[in-house]
Amino acid sequence: MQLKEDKIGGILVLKPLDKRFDAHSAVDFKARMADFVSSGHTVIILDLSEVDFIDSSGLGAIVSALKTIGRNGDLVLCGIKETVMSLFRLTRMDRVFRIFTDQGEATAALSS
Amino acid sequence: MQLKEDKIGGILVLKPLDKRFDAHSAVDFKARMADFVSSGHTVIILDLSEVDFIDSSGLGAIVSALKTIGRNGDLVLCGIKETVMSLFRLTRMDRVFRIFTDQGEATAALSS
Amino acid sequence: MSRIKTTSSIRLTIDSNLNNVFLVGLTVEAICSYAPFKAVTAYQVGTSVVEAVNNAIKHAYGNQPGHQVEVDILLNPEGVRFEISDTGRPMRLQGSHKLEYDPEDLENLPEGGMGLFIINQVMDHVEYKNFGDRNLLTMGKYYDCDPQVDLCEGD
Amino acid sequence: MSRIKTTSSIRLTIDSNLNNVFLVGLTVEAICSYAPFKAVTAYQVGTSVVEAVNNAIKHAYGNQPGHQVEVDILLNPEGVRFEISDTGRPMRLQGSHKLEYDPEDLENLPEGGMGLFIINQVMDHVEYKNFGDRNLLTMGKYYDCDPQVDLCEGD
Ligand SMILES: Nc1ncnc2c1ncn2[C@@H]1O[C@H](COP(=O)(O)OP(=O)(O)O)[C@@H](O)[C@H]1O
Ligand SMILES: Nc1ncnc2c1ncn2[C@@H]1O[C@H](COP(=O)(O)OP(=O)(O)O)[C@@H](O)[C@H]1O
Repeated sequence: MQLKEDKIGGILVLKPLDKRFDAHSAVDFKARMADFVSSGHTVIILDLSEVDFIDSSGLGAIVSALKTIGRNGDLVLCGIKETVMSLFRLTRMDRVFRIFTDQGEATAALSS
Repeated sequence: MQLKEDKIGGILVLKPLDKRFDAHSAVDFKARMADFVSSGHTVIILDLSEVDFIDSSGLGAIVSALKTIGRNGDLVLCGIKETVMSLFRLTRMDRVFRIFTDQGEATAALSS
Repeated sequence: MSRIKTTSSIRLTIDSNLNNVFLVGLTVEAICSYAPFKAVTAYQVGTSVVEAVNNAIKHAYGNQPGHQVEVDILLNPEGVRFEISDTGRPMRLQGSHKLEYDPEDLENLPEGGMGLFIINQVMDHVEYKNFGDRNLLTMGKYYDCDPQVDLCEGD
Repeated sequence: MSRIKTTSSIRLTIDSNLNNVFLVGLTVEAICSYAPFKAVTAYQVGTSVVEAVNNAIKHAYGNQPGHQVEVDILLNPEGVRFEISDTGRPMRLQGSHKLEYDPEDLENLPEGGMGLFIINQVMDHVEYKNFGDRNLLTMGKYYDCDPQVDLCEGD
């Protein structure tokens, strides 16, 4: 999975560039996220604005990242398209994650 | 093939409502057009604005209608989407038919 | 606008590799977007088929490539029907497919076990059967959009 | 944006009935729209495959239902490849596939014979072969859009 990385202050912004976040890309994503966390990044914005599709494995990989970060960090989401959001709602994952419209909103919330 | 029929003065306006104008729908279209012509409709606007796809059989069926109408009538096209238009260009059918942006333009041209 | 008047059908076959599954997803989404489904429904039906194919690869074939997963798609006048089949290990039939968890309880959030839940939530009809060496999952969904009346976003 | 890094593949199978061909068209268009093709190219590649499948049904099978047409789609890092096969009558090989006519000469406008011309215009590679009782049309098209550089309308 191709991930665009940006740093805004102490915040790591990650944007998956693949349109489909599925069981195939989830394996790689999980490993990459574990690497980021173990190298000290514990406040992460995941920008899903390029993602057209997510399945339960994709959702599971994001949950896995949240658990890896644990209670001493933060993982928030932004840029979720309406169709993708419908799967967050169906599985109630919209209540697990803090979800923002875009990177600007997410950064503001994490910096305040 | 579902065809929406309208009469504007002496002009018959036909709009195929199926998104795909292909070998399957072409057979039916050809027969319907022959019926219209034999019942005296010789000035026809074919509005393709609902059509997302056309193949060579669809093109052939429109050519067949043009021949059936012959030199004593008129068959003009309008509302062709860009992708569909690319096939008209590829087969040079854009030089065979008079093509207008919409029904308004086509009606104006036929009435003048 | 698209009125489905007769039945048409197509079979998709892929090798049991997660790398191929998105091709099934793209296909089902495209066909369901053509059919009179709302845009979100077309998307979720596509997701359900992807979940079913993922399951066949992961569980029936234990992630081993070299086996076939078949998806028969039948577009009927009233809805779409999928028949997903594999020749791998049959599924042990479980009762209901619930997804119950506390969104606040970080440690116990589900990382898996959501596929069958999604399928059962989205589809109108789900049936799993084992025939000798073949497992068959049948799923159906009725159209939820009347193009004669509604503005179907999927169109 | 979509970069194809590994090869993935899917097989489509339909019964030889013109009523099923649009399902192949929708599938190929969706897959080519995902791949780094320009929107018009994705559309025309879809049309080419539809023409090839129509030909198999009309000419190889003489419009008789009950036979299979198979379309193998291979999405490679540099382009897409289609293998369309039937078990009907082989095609008599013709020379070039020209489409020459006078747009002003109403009586002699072509109503058919445009399918192979379209295929040859659109695809980068076209090859027809007969293997015993199977006919195989192979067609390939290189991606024409670099999402790292271009704004791909198809995306
Ligand atoms: N096609 C299948 N063949 C065999 N077992 C299956 C199949 N689908 C599901 N299962 C079983 O049901 C369980 C729940 O499946 P699912 O809800 O899709 O979640 P997940 O695949 O993430 O475990 C799986 O872990 C597996 O044990
Ligand atoms: N798959 C095929 N099997 C047998 N004959 C074919 C096949 N494809 C094309 N042909 C032959 O080539 C001719 C030209 O095909 P084409 O350009 O697609 O136009 P059309 O199908 O409208 O005749 C057909 O009329 C047919 O005789």
